[in-house]
Amino acid sequence: MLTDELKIEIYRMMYLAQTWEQRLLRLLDDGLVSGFYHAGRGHEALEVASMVALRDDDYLLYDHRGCAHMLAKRMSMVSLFGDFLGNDKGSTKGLGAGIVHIADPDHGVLGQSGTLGGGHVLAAGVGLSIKLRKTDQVVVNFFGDGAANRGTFHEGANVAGAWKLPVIYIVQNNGWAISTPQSQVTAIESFAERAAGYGMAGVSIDGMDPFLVYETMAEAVERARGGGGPTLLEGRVVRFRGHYEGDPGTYRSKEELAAGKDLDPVVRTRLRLLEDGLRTEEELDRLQHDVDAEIEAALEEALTGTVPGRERLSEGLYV
Amino acid sequence: MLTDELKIEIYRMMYLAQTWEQRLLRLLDDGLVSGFYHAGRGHEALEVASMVALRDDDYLLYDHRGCAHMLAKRMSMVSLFGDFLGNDKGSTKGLGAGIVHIADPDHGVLGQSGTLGGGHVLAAGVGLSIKLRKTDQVVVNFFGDGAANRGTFHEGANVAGAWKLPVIYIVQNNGWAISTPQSQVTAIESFAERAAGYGMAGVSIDGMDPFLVYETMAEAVERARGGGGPTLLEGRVVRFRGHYEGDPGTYRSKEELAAGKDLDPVVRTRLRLLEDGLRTEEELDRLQHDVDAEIEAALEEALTGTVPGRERLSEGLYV
Amino acid sequence: MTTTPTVRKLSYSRAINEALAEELARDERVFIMGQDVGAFGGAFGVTRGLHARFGGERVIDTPISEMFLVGGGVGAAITGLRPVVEMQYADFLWNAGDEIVGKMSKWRYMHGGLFTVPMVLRLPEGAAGGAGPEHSTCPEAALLAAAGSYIVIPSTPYDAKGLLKSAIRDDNPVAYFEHKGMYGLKGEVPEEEYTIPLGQADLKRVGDDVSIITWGRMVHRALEAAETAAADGISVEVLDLRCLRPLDVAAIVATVEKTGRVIISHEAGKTGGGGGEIAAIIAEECITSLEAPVRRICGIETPVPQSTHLEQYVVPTAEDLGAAITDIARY
Amino acid sequence: MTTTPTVRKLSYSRAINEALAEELARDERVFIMGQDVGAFGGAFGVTRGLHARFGGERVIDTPISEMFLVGGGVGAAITGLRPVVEMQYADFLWNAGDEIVGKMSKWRYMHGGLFTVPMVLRLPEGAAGGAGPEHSTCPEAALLAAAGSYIVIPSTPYDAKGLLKSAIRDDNPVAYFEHKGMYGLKGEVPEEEYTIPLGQADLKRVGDDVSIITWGRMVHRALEAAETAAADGISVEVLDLRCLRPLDVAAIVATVEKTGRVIISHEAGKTGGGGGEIAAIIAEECITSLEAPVRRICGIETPVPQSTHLEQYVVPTAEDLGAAITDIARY
Ligand SMILES: Cc1ncc(C[n+]2csc(CCOP(=O)(O)OP(=O)(O)O)c2C)c(N)n1
Ligand SMILES: Cc1ncc(C[n+]2csc(CCOP(=O)(O)OP(=O)(O)O)c2C)c(N)n1
Ligand SMILES: [Mg+2]
Ligand SMILES: [Mg+2]
Repeated sequence: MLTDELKIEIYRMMYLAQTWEQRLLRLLDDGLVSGFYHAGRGHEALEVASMVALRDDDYLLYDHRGCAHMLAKRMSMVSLFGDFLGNDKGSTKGLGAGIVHIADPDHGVLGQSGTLGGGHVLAAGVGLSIKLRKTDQVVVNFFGDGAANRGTFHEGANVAGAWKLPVIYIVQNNGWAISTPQSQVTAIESFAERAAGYGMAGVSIDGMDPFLVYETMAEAVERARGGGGPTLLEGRVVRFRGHYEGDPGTYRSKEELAAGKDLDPVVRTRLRLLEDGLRTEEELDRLQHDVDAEIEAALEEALTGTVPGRERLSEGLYV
Repeated sequence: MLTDELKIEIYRMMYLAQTWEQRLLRLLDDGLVSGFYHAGRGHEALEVASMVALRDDDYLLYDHRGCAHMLAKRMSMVSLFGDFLGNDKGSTKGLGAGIVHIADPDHGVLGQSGTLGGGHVLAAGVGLSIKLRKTDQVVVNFFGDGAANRGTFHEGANVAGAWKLPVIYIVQNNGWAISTPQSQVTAIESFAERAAGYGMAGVSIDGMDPFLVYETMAEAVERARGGGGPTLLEGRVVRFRGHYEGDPGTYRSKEELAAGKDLDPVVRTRLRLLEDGLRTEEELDRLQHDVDAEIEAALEEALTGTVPGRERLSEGLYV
Repeated sequence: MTTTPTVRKLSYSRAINEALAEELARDERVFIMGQDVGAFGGAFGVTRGLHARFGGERVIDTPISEMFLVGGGVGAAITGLRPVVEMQYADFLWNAGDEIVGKMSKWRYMHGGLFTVPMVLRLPEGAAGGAGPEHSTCPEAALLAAAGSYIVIPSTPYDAKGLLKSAIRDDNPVAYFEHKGMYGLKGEVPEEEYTIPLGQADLKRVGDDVSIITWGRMVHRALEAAETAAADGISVEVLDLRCLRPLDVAAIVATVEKTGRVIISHEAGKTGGGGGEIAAIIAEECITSLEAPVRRICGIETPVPQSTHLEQYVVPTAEDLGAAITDIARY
Repeated sequence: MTTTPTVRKLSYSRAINEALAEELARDERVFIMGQDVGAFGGAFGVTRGLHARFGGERVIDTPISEMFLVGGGVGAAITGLRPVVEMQYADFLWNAGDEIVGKMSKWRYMHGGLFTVPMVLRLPEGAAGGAGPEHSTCPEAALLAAAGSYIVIPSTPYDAKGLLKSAIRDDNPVAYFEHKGMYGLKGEVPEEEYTIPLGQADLKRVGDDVSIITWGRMVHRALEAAETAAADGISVEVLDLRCLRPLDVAAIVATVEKTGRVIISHEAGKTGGGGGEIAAIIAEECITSLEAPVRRICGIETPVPQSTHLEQYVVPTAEDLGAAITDIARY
């Protein structure tokens, strides 16, 4: 049930994800963080609210679009910063590092396949594992409209449907795969149209509305835990920034982008909380202020980490 | 249009395919033909009638289930026998040999991927080639209910739908992949349910009825030639024999098999032609007798072929 | 007086089956999946009886979805299970290339060692009976660069059982290649439980003049050739590597230092087969012990033809090896 | 008096772009497909401008479907077109393993030579800027066993252009590896049209004492090390193989016979990298010319870490090569 407290928590986490990412981008600008980053700005509602509907022992295979899902799955911010800084404060102790290979077994964060869509089949295997171990966990696999067209989806979804596995496939449909619009490479409007072909529940929703996301997700989770099988949940979202930092994004019209930004889930959710009288301006300001402080504290600690030396290059290769 | 003459031709070709295969099985028994053979008995209506709806310059990527599609695409029986005998009368001059890698560019027979489902993406590429070359050819890709679950299907079908390519995917649904029933590995009843997810026309028909197959196929071909895009055509068929010769087939109940054999497309089509007064018993007997003679003549010629020597082992590897 | 234990003979296929049965019984986290591995017993009958004994949740029939087979195995392995995945043919590893090389082999390393991936991929390989270019290869060398995974290739029923049990118990992923042409091969397999550590080569025959370094089915042709050579007074040592990773470099160096004349032999084509790696190690580590150039006696460098008539020319024979032995011994 | 032609300098990336443009213009059967290769110009900008000039039917944006990219390319190639397929990263060849090894490489052979498969796979490879384990490898050796396909790895803008034009015109399939870290590298490229035959190694530096056999980006580190060694009085020859298939065995043998001291160097990890094959050929063909053991100076044997801090240790440096040169020269 979507209680008022949950609504506040969802807002808090969305604000946190947005602000955390802003801070990360400053580290990037300062040259402290290396490598590719695919900002999640605009995807906060979908990534946060869906994760809030999970338990700690549920599994997550995240995607490359920002870190909101990981944050909402309760990964430590220190670890996340540490991963980007490539130091031993990170979840992977500076060995993996960067968004692609962050992980946190204690919170069910299983990592990511850098070849997009690799998670589709892993997720089905995790679902099978849950079924064989007879727990009531669920596994969530995030991916974009682009990665939805990898053949791995077909194989994973088919098995998940046939064996009624507790898998939730969340497609973050922002309409673009780098510079390629969905319409140019896919005949259908909504990927949810593909669910029936696998005997899966399929639903397409406004992914900019966190409360709708939460409720849809809660249903999918209940179905999965109850043995009712997998769900393909499409959230229609907007990617506010370039594909990666540095992408000029000239392929997308200014109008399209502006219209998308009008739907800012963080801004609009704050307004909703105010309108519904759940919190006052001051209360939300204080909440945000606390989050800001939390982020700074986490960063400060993460910055004390040490980068691993050359001698650790092969660490973790074999048991 | 399905004229009376076409009906007779379809029957003739089905009878030919069945008899040709019987003859091949005798060669197998005699130890003259080596290797794996997956008999097509029971699939004649689907394989023959669909191919009769094509032109010589249309393309075929066949599957491993018998040879009726190749025969109906007008491949020479001498070549086919030669391929199984592994001699220079074969289409591949004894170098490929066996059902897996028969080919005939003059009749659009492009070959087969021995890894099942490999043809799904090749077919999409052939469709793209037709579109780019601006001809009005079509390409047909055959596969079974088992191979339908390869990820290649997703990638090929998605592109075919998105770009409206002239591809016809024909799934020969006999309900079994070797010993594994469809229901155990797939949630849906009909693979045609997957078509909509790719923006493809999808249709599931009785694949034991050659005239229905022809008419459905003719529609799909017309759509494809006219730029209307791909079709997923499922024919429900019955595999009369084991998966391969030598398969005891104990996983399938006697009742299921007996019920299937009652639907014998060759036997029932003959009856229909008689009932509809298109031909008399004698006329059909004569037709069959002529076909028998044709087959024997072809085999006789094929048997005069020479098996390639060791020195030809690497022939055709590079241009 | 001690009684000699009766020596039991088992086929290679039964030895694998027994290893699977014992590990399924020993550890409830172990399960098998693959195409037709259930009641049907697998395309080559290797899993026969296991479905009846352990049920459909331990021995699972899958769809024709090789990417799921391997990737799903990884998913199960990182969440507490120990999958043994059967590919119907080893050649199909290419159908799940990224799952094997990018996921199974790298998941642990690239996630900072936070997970283990205890899984075994069973890969029936080799030319046998006209299965053609896509069902006849010995692709073990394709995984040489896939650090993170072990590569095991047993040549006898004894090795097959002992190595498979170790592979299943190992916390690293293992690609286990079994030659289809050896399934019927019989050999001694003790009643008592045993395991063989991964990474130890085995001297299948001791000799002084020439070393054949080999693995998989070629071991038997090497032994045959060694027998023939013995009649001509040439003493041949046959080193069965058994694993390409972990690789027993010490055993390679030892045999080279002993005989100074080396033939490397495998069924896969010479170029890009595992023999290049072995030859390179010799050229680096013990070249000064050589009395003759290294020779590779390997399969043809073309896809394997479908026709059984041509297929017979694909794999080196004991005679091919015999000629090489005579040659190199004279050098 | 003849005027010296003005020498034009182009980047590696522009040289590839020019080759593509010229071949698109020359032969209407040639087309390009890949992810974001259209108006966006490709993930690394290599196809920039081609969409504007040749239109969306010659330069095609595809979905994220690597099996279609390669398998679809094969379908187009056997029906009369000449696709040039761009994979966004060379590592993704594993996502289309069967399409490359089983279809692109084997289709012609296994169908009795009835078809040709004239296609080029462009594969941006190598460690550059923290792209991690799945976007940084040099997997060219994975195709060594895939007889039927050629393997081309240019190291300079001149070679990149000339070899790509030959690859596109060749009726055999070609896997063409271009190192991401070289896209910005400038070099002389004539205005006039030229091609470079596939299968000819190139002596990038002539020397007497030590040979470095190498390819791809390592050529430059080898040249740098050679320069340094020259100051110490060691004369180093640098042989750029340029192609692993067709392989210029004669050039390998010639340089070994000349210097007797060989270092093989590539960016990929030593085990399972192409260097094993080269070392094996030397051990077979010209071992008696060697004055010292062969040495392989190669990348680390782990997946490439994501962190740029660790990534810098992955690829051998000119200093690593320098140390090996000093060592081997003294042997
Ligand atoms: C198998 C594979 N192909 C291509 C890429 C390169 N790539 C990285 S992100 C991306 C676009 C992804 O688009 P989408 O899935 O819609 O996610 P979004 O970036 O829009 O969130 C591509 C093509 C990859 N990482 N893996
Ligand atoms: C990629 C791949 N996986 C597995 C096989 C082994 N195999 C050959 S036929 C077959 C069953 C095919 O079933 P289906 O597609 O339904 O066709 P049918 O035999 O019923 O006509 C299998 C699993 C293969 N050839 N290729
Ligand atoms: Mg997207
Ligand atoms: Mg079937």
